Amino acid sequence: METVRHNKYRSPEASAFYAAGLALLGIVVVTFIISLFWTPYSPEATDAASKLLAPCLEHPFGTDNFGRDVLSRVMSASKYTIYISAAGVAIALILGTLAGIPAGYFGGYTDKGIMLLGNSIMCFPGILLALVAVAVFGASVTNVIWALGLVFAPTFARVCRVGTMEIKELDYITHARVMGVKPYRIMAMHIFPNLVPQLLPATVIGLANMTLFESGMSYLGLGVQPPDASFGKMLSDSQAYIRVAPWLVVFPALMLVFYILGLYFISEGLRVNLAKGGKR
Amino acid sequence: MDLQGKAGYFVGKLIELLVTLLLVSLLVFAAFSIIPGDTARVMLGPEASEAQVDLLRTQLGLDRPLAVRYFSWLFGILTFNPGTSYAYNMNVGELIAQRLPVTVGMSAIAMVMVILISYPLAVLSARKPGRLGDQVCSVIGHVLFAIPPYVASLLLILLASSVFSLVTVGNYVTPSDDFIGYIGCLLLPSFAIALPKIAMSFKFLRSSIIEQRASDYVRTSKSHGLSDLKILVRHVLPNSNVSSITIISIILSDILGGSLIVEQVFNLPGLGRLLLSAISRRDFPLLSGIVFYLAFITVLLYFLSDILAAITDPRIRLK
Amino acid sequence: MTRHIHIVKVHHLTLSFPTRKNPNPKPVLDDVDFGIRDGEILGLIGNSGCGKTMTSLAIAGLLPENAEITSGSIKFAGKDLLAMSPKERRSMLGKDIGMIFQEPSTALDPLMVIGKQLEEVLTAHKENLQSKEERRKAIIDMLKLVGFPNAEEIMTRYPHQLSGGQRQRVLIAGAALLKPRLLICDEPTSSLDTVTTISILELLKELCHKLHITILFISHDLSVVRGFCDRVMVMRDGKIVDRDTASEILTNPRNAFTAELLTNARLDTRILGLEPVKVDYEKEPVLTAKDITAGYGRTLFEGIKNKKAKDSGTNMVLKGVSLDVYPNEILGLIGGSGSGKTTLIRSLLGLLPHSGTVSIRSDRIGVIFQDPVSCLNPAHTIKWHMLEALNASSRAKEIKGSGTWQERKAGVLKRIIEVLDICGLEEKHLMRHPNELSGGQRQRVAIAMCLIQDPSLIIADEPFSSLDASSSAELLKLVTDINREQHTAFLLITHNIHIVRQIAPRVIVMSDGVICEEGITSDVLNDPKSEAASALLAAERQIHGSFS
Amino acid sequence: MKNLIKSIVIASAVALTLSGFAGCSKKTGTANNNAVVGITQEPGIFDPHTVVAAGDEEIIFNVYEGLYKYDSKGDLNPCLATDVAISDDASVYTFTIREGVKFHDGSDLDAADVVYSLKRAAGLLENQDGTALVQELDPIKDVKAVDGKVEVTLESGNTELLSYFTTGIIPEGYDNCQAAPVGTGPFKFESYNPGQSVILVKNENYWQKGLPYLDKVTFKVCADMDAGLTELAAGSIDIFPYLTTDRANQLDKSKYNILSNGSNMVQIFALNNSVEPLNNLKVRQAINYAVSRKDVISVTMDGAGVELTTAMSPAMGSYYDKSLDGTFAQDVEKAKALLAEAGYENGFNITCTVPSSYLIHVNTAVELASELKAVGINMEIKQVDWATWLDKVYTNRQYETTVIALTSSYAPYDVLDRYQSASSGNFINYKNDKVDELMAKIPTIADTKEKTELYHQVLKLLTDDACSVYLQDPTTITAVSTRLEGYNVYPMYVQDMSQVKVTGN
Repeated sequence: METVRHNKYRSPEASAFYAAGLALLGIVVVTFIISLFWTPYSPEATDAASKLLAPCLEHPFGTDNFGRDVLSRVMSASKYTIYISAAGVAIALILGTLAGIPAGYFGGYTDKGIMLLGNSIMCFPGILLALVAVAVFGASVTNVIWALGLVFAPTFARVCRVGTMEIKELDYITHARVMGVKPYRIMAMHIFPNLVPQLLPATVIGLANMTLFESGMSYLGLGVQPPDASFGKMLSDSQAYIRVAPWLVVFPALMLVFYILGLYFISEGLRVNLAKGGKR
Repeated sequence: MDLQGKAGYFVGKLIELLVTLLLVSLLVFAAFSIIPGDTARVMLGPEASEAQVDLLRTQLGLDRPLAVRYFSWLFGILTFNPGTSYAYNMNVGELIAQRLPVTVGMSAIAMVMVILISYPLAVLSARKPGRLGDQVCSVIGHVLFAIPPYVASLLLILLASSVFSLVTVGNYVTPSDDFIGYIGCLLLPSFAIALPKIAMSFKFLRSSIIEQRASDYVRTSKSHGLSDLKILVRHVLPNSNVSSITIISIILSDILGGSLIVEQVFNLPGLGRLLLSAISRRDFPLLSGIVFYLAFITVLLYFLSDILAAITDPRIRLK
Repeated sequence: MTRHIHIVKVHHLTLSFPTRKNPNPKPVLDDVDFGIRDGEILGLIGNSGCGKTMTSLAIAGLLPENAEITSGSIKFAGKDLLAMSPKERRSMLGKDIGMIFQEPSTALDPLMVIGKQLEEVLTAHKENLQSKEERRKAIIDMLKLVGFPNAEEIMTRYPHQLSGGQRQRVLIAGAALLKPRLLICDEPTSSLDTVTTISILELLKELCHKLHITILFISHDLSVVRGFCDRVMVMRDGKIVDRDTASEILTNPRNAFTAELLTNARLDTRILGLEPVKVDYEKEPVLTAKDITAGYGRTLFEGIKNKKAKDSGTNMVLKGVSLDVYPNEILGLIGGSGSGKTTLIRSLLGLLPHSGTVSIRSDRIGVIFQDPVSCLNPAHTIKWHMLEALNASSRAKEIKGSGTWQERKAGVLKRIIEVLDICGLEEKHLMRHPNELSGGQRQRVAIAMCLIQDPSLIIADEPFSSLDASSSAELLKLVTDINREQHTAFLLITHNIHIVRQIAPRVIVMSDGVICEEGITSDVLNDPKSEAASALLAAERQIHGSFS
Repeated sequence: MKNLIKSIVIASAVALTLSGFAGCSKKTGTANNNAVVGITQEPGIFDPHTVVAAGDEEIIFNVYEGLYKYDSKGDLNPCLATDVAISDDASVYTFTIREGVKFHDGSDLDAADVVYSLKRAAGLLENQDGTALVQELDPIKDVKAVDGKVEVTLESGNTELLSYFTTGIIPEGYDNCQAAPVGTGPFKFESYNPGQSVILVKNENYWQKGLPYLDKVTFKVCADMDAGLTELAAGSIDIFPYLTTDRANQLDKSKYNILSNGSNMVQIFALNNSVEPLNNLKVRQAINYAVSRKDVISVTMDGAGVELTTAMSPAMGSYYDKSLDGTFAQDVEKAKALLAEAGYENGFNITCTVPSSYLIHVNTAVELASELKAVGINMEIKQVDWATWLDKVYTNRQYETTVIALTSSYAPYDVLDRYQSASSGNFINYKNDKVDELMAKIPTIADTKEKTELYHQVLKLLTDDACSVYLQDPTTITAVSTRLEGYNVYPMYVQDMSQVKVTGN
């Protein structure tokens, strides 16, 4: 008698989340991909003669106070948003995994030490730490990525640590230890693959949160630097024109919210599946 | 309550708190010791002579070894006397104390809003999960979650000023002058910070209540003939509160961070603006003071939430 | 009130879970029709998902909101329950109908002391016991009745401060507090060990007689109804397939499905024709453990505390345990829950800091665990598992041999398939993931992983307890086969005394962290010297009595 | 029940929010004899002799007065002195001190106070090390009181020094100006709340009878121009200087008068003359031709600025050389040709380090980058904070290009001083022996006409060398509430509140 169990459980609720999330995210990602090859105008090209034009045929999203095409800038801003969040999450993920799994696996002083460091980092309100880091090392895309990566690493470390502590109690890990598999191999080959289902929603939500932070920093002028476009900077620049040129606020804000919301929906879908699949 | 049995737990947490604070102080100090730029030169401006700059450097103690500076800084900051701001030429503690009402007030009001709004909504939503009202709440929650607080602030300002023609920005009144006015001018910015957190807290509370309602002891209580309301008030809510304590402390810390940005939009004289000006002026004592005390508040919040959780949950003991 | 012969009469009850997509699904309860006689203990037996819990919930009025009763009626003492308002039905709960559930560990609010939770039963039904003193007295009386001599103290305890059996008693006290006419017990003993199970069953029987409470007893295990239930009903797929007196059902099942359930309830090893091998006790033991003392550290100052505890001999789960395992033998290890079996194994495997010495003749010992779900890594294929086991062993090089990469690979694969074959698995299983295998197959993979390392000893920790009867019987055969053909010694931890009796020539009985009895199996089991061994045997006999 | 709870929740939320608006709509500063001025720079130094930042000067202009004082037309008038006599070789200045002036602490002004103040500014007090606090007063050798007059002796003749006697006079022996400023100005210092406001109150004993009109002036710190603008729109600020036109245009014209005036500042696209390839004259000329000053002004100031081609603002009157106007009109082809001549036909990469706190400079850099791209120069913008900018760019000169505004001064010598090769202010590393020679000669000349001629020569040399790109003299646009009148815009970084009075509501 052979029973076949499917661990790839899909609930209809999750599917709805996926659909909504992918649609929203798709808008931003497609914009990003197109921007790699083509933008209607150069996003940095100023044109004093056509300042603050309302949306029209030549400029579907209007122009800003430099006469730059907002559509082109929104397209190019999506590039930084995606690039920074992806690179930052990658750093956070690597650091978090490298710290969290050993902490959870070895426990004791290793755990205490690593978690103490992680907790100390988490004791700073996130944006504060990122701001200070950028203030110390200077505002640039690279520094923003590293700062955000550092700020978010403890979150991933926690996920890994808790997951590892659960998994290491399972029989197959004990079995591997009894068989004499080396600890690093247990962590890398036995534990890590089983953390993926938990890391996946954390990663997606990390992308969204990191985008929130990045846009906040850019809004304060400590993120992406002009003339490069980023949603946060575009929004802070357009604040002064919110009454006379609302399109300067609307389009970047919409794209930003689409991206974050899309990611939230996807992570929600993953989470629902994980919860329902876990119950089996 | 068996608090004596938890004495060990409390002591353990206290030690953890102290060690964390020490590490936090080291991080803060280390960060600011590597800031590029010569503080003395910045303070005196470009026209000052090299001799003047040297003199000031000595006066500020910037020529002492790093370890000496760390310990004297640590001592000062722990005795709430973190030194004199380079830029403002005032006691840092005093400067921070002046700004604290804005940041703390805003965070407190935002927190009250989060609880007042998310709690009843979560309870109502969780009564009939999956119904229209619940789904509408959840979708709105997700959207609110995705709007950065400063964007929400912009929209709120626009809404308040153009639709309701109400003055919303920059009329900060100190609490000692006019307490009602003080609360009043912080309401809108607090609301902007609170919005995503309301969504977060709603989502968490809702799922926690749903989870608790499905638990075995609720079934037991039902079999004992208790009414739904009684089960909710006496069993479901206390249990979901225990699991919410940690989330609430995380939300509080997020709110504290969020207020730093939102006060820029509303032009409020809070810690965020002090922080940014300290950053641009290389004001080391001020910067480190702000960062340390903000972290200090957060550490304390986490500590208190641990203690609170330990008091409300009889299961927690020293592991 | 008039007395009815049937206190509950369930009349052609049909129940289903309609959804928007599927408005007419297969009913969960299909035309269920039975009565519960006043004062009897009625057993309702069936596999999980057969509808026995839904039946009980329907009587209690606690059905999930999406459940729909399409036809039928339920009468309680002559009153139609389904015609009542929700409020009326609720007022009956606790007062007329009491209920207890399977998981005593989660069935009590962790934040509330026992006294308060019990008091809620009284305050929920306002007509009873107005004053605080009256209520307190009623609770103390009931707690004493369910076997708490220290009732006052228990009232101030939190659930987590009680053991599983104690919690189940508290729940019974809560359900019986208002002396309901009917007590529904939904698998109340499934998560308890045998000794505790017996005591709970005795308590329920006592309540039935003393307070004249009718009991509907739900279980998946046919064995517990022996000597407890008056009548038994067997359910399958939402239908009642068999009903009879308890003794009739146990001795003379008329229905094929009942008979199958009965087989599952016992594991008759005699039918397998197992024959233990001869063991030479003069040989050097494969494993010698001397004076093992171990416990679980609790603080940052783990080391210091451990040392102190060792000196005083308290706080330790294991207190000076010594044992030898001889080559080619199957050594049985039995003991109640909390006797220190698992801690002993972990110490022997070197997974737990302990004092005393463990010497193993070969370099590796294999291990098989109880849970077939977590014994394999869900992320990897069976082939990966086997390779991992092979690479970890000192024999990896030897098996791989020399030669080209392909040759070595082929050699390894050949060896893996060989071992799998021994364990009753086939080549097609190689690329499967654990979730594509049944529980028995997974345990086989776990054994194969041990075997490929060629160990002289395999420690098996209750490897059969989570499997159905046929799977465990086959597995048992596999273990004896390996023991005979590969000359591997086994240290077999189990609570099933029959198995020990059948295949283990020597047995160790543990209790409270010490070995309380040790010797040739037949001697120990026929004439137990220690109190612990006697208690274990007595409880086992009460449940499985007729088979031994 | 459910609906009841819901409506209560909503009602209480609405009530909370509304009460908040009610609290917010209470306006401060109206219906009284006070005024609120918005400032964007945090004030920090209130000592008239150590003050460096323009933002500080802005406030204490109302608290301290010097022997001479500028008016809103840029003319230098006697203030605490009634008269000055300058010796022929311009090495001795003798001031007659005004009678009947009282300090804020109630004491009378006399020659001893002036001597103390000037000595302190020039670093000549006994407890000082000789370094002048006011660097421009360093040439002073001695100050003494003679017959109630004050005689100032210089190390050598200097005809350019009178404009520096605007430095504040404080009571004799007083050394607590930072914490408690005491001067003779129309307003007394009341309090300073860092990051929030500086409050000044009326000086009842001001020597100019009838002035000032206001009882209280609050200088309120706004995070930036946009924050100030929102406050202005909200009515919590009466006066807000340094707006851009497009922002000013958003204001309600019935509530605010928009005043504009040249700021006498020189916004410069500074090129570091000592780094490759900017050490090449042709490259610098090419950059000058590549830039459209009109577009820069259009983008950054919405047209409110005066195009500059040389190191001085036209506001300097006759010292400004009109003949240089239009030297570098935008000519992309010529720029390309010049680059090709210099060997950079394919352009090159440079960075522009700008202080992030100044939106106008950042915006200028953005516009410049776009324009330079048209001639093949890729300019990367690197924003740094003010401190780093001072350190890296200004002091250590480790940069390629930057955008900054050189602050206003009425003294032409002061404006051109930084182009001497040895000057500490020569952050563009400009070096021309002829300029050095001319600049050394000017202080010794008494004749205005001759002096003017020499200044013109310097300006010509600077333009010929294309030492940097001079962009604009940005117009100061100030919004003043219609309830106030008498506010004069200065072509300097000061706010004169003495003439302001409340007329309406």
